[in-house]
Amino acid sequence: MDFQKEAEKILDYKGEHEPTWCGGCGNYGIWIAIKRALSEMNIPPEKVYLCFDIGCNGNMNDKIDGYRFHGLHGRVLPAAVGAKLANNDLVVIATAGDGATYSEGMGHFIHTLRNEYPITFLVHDNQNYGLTTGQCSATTKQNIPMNSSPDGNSAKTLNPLDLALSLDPSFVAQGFSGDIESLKEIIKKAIQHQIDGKGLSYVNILQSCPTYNKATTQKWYFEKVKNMENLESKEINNLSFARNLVKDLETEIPLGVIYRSPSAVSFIDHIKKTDPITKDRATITEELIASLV
Amino acid sequence: MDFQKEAEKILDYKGEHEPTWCGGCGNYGIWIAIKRALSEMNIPPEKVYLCFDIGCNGNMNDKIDGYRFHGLHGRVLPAAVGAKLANNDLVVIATAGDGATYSEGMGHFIHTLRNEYPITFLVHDNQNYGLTTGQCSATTKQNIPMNSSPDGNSAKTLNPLDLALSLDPSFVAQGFSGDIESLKEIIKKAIQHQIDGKGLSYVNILQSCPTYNKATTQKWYFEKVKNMENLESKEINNLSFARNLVKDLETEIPLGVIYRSPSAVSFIDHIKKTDPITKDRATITEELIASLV
Amino acid sequence: IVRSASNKVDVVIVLNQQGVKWHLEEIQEGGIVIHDTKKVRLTEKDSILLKEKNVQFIYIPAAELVKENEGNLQMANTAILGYLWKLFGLPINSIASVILSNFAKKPQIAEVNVKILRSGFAFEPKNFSDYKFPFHPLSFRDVIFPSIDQGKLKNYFSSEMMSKPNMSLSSNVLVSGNEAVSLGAITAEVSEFFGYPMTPSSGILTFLAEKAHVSGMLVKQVEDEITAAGMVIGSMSVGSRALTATSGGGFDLMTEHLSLAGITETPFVCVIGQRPGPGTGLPTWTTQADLTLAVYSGHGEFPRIVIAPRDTSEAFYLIQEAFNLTEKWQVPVLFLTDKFLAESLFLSDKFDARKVKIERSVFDTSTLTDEQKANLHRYADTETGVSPRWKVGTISKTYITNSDEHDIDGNVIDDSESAILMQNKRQKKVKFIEAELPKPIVYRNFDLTDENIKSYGDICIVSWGSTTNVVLDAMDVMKLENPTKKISCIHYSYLWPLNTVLVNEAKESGTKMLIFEGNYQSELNEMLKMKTGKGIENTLLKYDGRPFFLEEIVEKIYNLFK
Amino acid sequence: IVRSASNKVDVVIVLNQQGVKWHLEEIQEGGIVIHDTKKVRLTEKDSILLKEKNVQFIYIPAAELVKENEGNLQMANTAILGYLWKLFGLPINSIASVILSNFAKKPQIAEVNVKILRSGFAFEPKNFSDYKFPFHPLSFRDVIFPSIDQGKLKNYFSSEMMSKPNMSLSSNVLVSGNEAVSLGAITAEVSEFFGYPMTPSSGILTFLAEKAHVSGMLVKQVEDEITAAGMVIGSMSVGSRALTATSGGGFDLMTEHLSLAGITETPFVCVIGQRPGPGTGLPTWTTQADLTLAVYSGHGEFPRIVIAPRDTSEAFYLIQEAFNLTEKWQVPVLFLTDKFLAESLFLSDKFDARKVKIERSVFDTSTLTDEQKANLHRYADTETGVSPRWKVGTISKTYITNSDEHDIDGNVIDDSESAILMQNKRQKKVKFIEAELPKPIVYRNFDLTDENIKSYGDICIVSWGSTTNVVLDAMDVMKLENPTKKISCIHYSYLWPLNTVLVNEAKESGTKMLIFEGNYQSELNEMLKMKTGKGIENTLLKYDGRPFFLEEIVEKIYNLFK
Ligand SMILES: Cc1ncc(C[n+]2csc(CCOP(=O)(O)OP(=O)(O)O)c2C)c(N)n1
Ligand SMILES: Cc1ncc(C[n+]2csc(CCOP(=O)(O)OP(=O)(O)O)c2C)c(N)n1
Ligand code: SF4
Ligand code: SF4
Ligand SMILES: [Mg+2]
Ligand SMILES: [Mg+2]
Repeated sequence: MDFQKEAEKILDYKGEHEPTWCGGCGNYGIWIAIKRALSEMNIPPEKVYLCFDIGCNGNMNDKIDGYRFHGLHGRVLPAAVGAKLANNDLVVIATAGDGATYSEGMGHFIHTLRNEYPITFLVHDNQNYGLTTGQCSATTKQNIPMNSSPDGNSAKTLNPLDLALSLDPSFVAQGFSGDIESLKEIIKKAIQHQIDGKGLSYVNILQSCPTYNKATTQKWYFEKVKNMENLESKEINNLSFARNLVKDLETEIPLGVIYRSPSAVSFIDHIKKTDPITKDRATITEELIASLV
Repeated sequence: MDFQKEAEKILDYKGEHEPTWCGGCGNYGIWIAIKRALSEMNIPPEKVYLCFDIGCNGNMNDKIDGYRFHGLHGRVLPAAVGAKLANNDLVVIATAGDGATYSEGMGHFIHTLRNEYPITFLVHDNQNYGLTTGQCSATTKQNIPMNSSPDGNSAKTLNPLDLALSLDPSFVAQGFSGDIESLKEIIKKAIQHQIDGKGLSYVNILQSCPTYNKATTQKWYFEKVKNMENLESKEINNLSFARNLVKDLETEIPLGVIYRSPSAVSFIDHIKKTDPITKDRATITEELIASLV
Repeated sequence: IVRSASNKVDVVIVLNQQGVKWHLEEIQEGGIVIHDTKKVRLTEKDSILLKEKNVQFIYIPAAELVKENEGNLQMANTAILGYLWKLFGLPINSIASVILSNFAKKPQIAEVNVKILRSGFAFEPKNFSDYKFPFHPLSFRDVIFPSIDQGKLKNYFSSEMMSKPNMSLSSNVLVSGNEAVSLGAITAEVSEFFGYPMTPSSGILTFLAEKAHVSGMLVKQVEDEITAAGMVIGSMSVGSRALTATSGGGFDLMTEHLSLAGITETPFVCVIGQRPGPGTGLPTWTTQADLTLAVYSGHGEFPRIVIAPRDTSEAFYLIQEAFNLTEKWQVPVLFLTDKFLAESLFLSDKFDARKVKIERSVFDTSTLTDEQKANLHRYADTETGVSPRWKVGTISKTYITNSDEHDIDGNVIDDSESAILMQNKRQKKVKFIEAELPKPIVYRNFDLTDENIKSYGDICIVSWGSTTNVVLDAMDVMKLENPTKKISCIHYSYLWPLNTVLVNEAKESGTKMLIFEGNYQSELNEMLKMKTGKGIENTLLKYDGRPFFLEEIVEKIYNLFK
Repeated sequence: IVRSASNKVDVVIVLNQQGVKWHLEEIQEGGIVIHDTKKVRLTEKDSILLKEKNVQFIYIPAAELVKENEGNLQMANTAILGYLWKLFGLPINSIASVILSNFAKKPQIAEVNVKILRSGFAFEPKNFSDYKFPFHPLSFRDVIFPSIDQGKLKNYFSSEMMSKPNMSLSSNVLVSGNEAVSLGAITAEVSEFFGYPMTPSSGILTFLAEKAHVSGMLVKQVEDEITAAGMVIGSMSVGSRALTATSGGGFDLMTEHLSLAGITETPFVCVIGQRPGPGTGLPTWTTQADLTLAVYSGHGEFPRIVIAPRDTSEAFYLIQEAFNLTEKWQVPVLFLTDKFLAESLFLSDKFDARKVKIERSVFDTSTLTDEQKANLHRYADTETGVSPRWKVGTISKTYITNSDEHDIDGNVIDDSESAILMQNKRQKKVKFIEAELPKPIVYRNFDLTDENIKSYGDICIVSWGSTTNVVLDAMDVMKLENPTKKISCIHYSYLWPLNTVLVNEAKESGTKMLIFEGNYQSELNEMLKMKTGKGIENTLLKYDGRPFFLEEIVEKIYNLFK
């Protein structure tokens, strides 16, 4: 690798501001991995649409280059999908926190998966609401005391990958903020899936939050994660295999591309009209009016 | 069975109005099954809180007795849960359409399952938006043309039971509007689960809609459904078994109680305080103020 | 052109026994009951009532007429329709063409139906004393007329049957408000429509979806209203034209996104089809009770434009203007229809698809030097507050569409100076928009003399949205009945920012003023009070879900002349 | 009591190098810079500036003082704090008790800290010309004083150190607005709190959750704001008292439920902590820009009450009134705080937890006969529009809480007559609520002579919410500086329905009127225009996210006297 060249490339993605995350925050790793992935794939900043949610994760919005969108808490998916459907040439990457994705925005998450909108979705899963000072999220371990649930989070811990796999998705992966290199590779594959027009690529990124998440720390993850980079394609294409793989949230947590549907069709291909429309709209309206009762 | 007595009991649940559903609508069957279940369980109308969503299903609201709530499209679960948490003595039954549950209200569905709020939830799954004249819902079969998707619904068909099972739920069942007797039994078990304080009981009810749903008709269901009434408890308690069972949406569609968690704890038990509070609130406030900096 | 609904019934058709019961009181003196069962059962009290009203009963053996033509029983209605048409004194070709075009894909069914229609038209009932249909002065000035080859009709009908006063409607269009909005959206080159079904706006989603093959528009029913709003903003944020439509309850859910459009200055258009709330309310009825909602919803403060078309014609043209305005000023535009306008068919002058010029107002960067490009700022402060908005993905100078308060490139800020600058920049658009928006339209049922060019007559009515249709009909009626009484109407289709010039002018002219609104809280009048210091003294409010009826409006005006 | 923020800085403590840079311009003439590094590096320009302002530098060897007492370096702040306290001329026991109660569970750390505090208090800096701390006339009238056994303090401090003017605060309470609302909610016997974190209201959720064991309240963080609102309505619909809290963006999402509460006449209370929008805006700053949102949000038309507390005391009492009102009138109550009030600590007279009587207004069915029960109707029309609301599950006569328009038992209707009846029934409550709600409060910085009992002085200020605090401070300042100028303030905490009697009275009295609002669109003033025909001529609006500063208000008043 030509490091000099790589460094320059990443510089392309330099934002106007320096990050403000806490020391040791996993967002740094994700930030670097995204920049590297885009650079290595030679996608220039002006061809990418980076869509951010609200949260510590979304604070990346002005620390990276590219056309960017920074919208409402829990709502990054509709905006990103709307953008992609309006301009299929853009590489659209939506990022959001676990709070945004699995609570406020749960409906969007499920229906974006079902519809195979061809964007890339990266979830910064730090298992809490970082920005609002450490409340539990759906992925917070059950019974862990958090801000606003001092007796321990009472709801069952969500397994987001298992949930996603119940929807027959086209691309499911898991990364870890502590392993930037492998995360970068996963992100590249996810973006490639989009570029290939194959549907939604979803990556859950396990992210440390040293300030509020004392349950699943960087160290905790390092002991548990297991890289699955070397899955065979017949395994990656096997839904049951994948569902089995992701069950474990405690001892051997899989990292890598976990499932790729062999048959997925992107939304855009699904609705593609046979004949491109050549008439101008005024003419179309005139003809429509003429044909109406 | 003393039919005379039973008829009188169902009469208890007679509403002020006659139903207005289309001829042959599956809502009639569900309506009868609910009334019978409540009667047979000797639950008087004043002890039940029937919470309705908006839709053809929700039009039941003034065709049955009981204290009732008829709120907003997709939002029946929060209201029903709020009611139950305020008064645990009520038997709270929430009903909603597939449109309400699996689209507008998807977030509530998932989080109500995760939290094991101890209510009973019956979904009238007629695989379309009946009230708004036949648009596709999440459970509409893919590629079927519907109002507003004349080229065929482009999204993948949702398998709601599979989705629910990915959340480690406490009670999952499936009924069919065409088999009132078995549906009634399922509803009774679901209500019993609530009364026993075991958490959420969720029943997906396959419902015919002769007016708009031409894909999965009453007849179609009769050919495919398979009664699973006789599952052994070790099967009912087995999550993998259940997940396997519900996979099939086309040939052998299971009816009955499909999964019961052996270990579920209801939200109310989970948060129960050890000591009941005996002081009056003004005193508590005074003490709190005294203890504050 | 008939624009209003009336609460008097001339003809009742009884297809089941209850029909007569339901409408007993509304049947006009001298009205008609048509029935297809041999005998109509009536209570004694009811028979007396009907006799007193001189109501006639006409029995049409619809089942027989159907049989004659080898149709099936569902076609009985067609026979009755045929007879009705004769009763109305209308030419049979108009209604026949409707049938032909409805069954265009099933020519055999079409033929049977047309034959049955003819039998009905030809039918002569017994015991029927001659009946002069009590034409309302405005009724049936124009009639439905689809573009079916008239030659074809000659196969079925005598020239006599077709020889009624000239009804050529080739210069007219009969569509619902929803269809008019949809046609306007197609014309405006909207490229994405994201919707979620909700009465009374679902028709837009249905119509656009059905025409997607022809228009090329991407039409998608999404999982909820929040998604629809978010997707519209996403599409608009990269430089596209997107639309959504809902009703008040669904719009509530969109208001957080409305506010997002406000701070990011992203164009946004949403159709709000009004139906009576609160809550689910009367979901299949009409209202004008979401005006203040449109004006004040969404947290925080930001400029917006609110438009409410009066009829299908305004719906068609103004939705196009809405897109020009939202892109020019980079403020959200809310487009208020109502159930009455949205779902009823109205006849209107044919729409001109080339009348409203498309003005994208997307900043053209193609002629800029690299340096000029680098100096572009998406949120640069300008005289009008409008900054350059160029399409995402086009040049290497990027920006952030940022929900956080931001600097000229969209980077997050929170210092006092920048915050003030940005709020001022956004808000200063208001006075320019105010100056640019078309004034309310003044209608008069009298000629303006040169000397008195601003005269508002004896009475000046203020109204908005589809209520104005009924007002205009009432003004026509008054003119026929009382040609010396002069009435004007100030019609608002552009409601916000609120133009008060004409209302003030009218007030100063000394005319008696009167406002009609389909709501309880007198929403427009309250806003007029806020902006002019004084409301309009005479008010008629209606909030039972029904549109205004012609008779109510006429009566109210009469009372004011007393 | 100090209620306002100021933009002038008297003392700057430098713990890092940048401190001085950031506040250079704000340091007062004759101010002080305290530093714990031996030398402060300054640019030449800066040193000149500071010299011109006669700013003194004090070096405190905090690290040494810590070492002396065997503390660790993080405790350096405590040493500085101790010195500061002496500088302010305050008794050491007040601050010491704060430390003791903060570290109540760690007595050893507490002891070390108190010792360090003492060293700081005792420290005498070199080269320090005597300094008279420029007390603002209103500063430190009262001071923090937790309930620590004062005897304990004698172990550490000389009686001299503790012998300053009487500062007994046992009759005071120092809490944030959020804590005050929470304490009020506990007192009001709220039994469920459903929340979702959002600045600046998250503190309510946190506080109530932490105290749940003590209060017995069920406190649950749910999946989103829509859920929170829905659960509150569900709880309230069976006869409970439930609460939620959010900010403008989250409230947007609740507005469909607000409308549901409107049509079903279900009690509903939501705290809206205002922060500057639109969109995410300035999420950690303050504003008063969600008043019209509170008044007009939610589709359709229905009565509601809007309350905005001025300070922690009003927050505590008025949230209790909010619950009495929502249950009495069966209309939603929106409770507007703002970031400044919600998250800052204010000192206030001790709250009286028994002052506001709980009025449940739940209909008591226990004494009814069976026949009377059968004749109960949940939505019966009454003189005031308020119908009996009895708890779900209590008697065999049932009802439907129905979002569809309904009859007196809640069954769906859609005929005109019933629709009008129900809307009238709901809306007629407004005039009764108007009559019952407390009037705005009038504050005067002058004595009322008997003859002139309604006098509003030379200037009458209108303000609402936490802005009034600064106005009151300004009035005190003016009184000291200009005792002949009379100023009054009409403070609105009950904002809707809008009471206009006092404002009209003030206008008629001929006083000069002035309004302060923390927003751009002058929201209260616009509503006053709407309801009184005329707004208030002099306005100061602030919309940079900062609360009003005392100096700004004083200056604006001075200018008006010119
Ligand atoms: C509608 C709305 N509700 C609540 C908030 C407050 N809020 C901001 S970020 C956030 C959640 C943060 O959690 P997550 O999405 O996991 O992001 P993280 O900070 O952990 O990266 C919340 C609740 C908001 N901005 N908007
Ligand atoms: C916020 C909102 N959006 C949309 C609607 C319109 N609407 C009423 S019922 C319904 C869906 C009906 O489908 P489903 O829930 O499956 O019930 P069904 O009629 O099939 O029983 C919709 C979209 C509404 N009432 N409120
Ligand atoms: S709070 Fe957690 S997620 Fe947020 S910046 Fe700090 S460490 Fe990172
Ligand atoms: S539309 Fe379908 S669900 Fe609705 S009443 Fe008719 S048959 Fe039943
Ligand atoms: Mg998070
Ligand atoms: Mg359905």
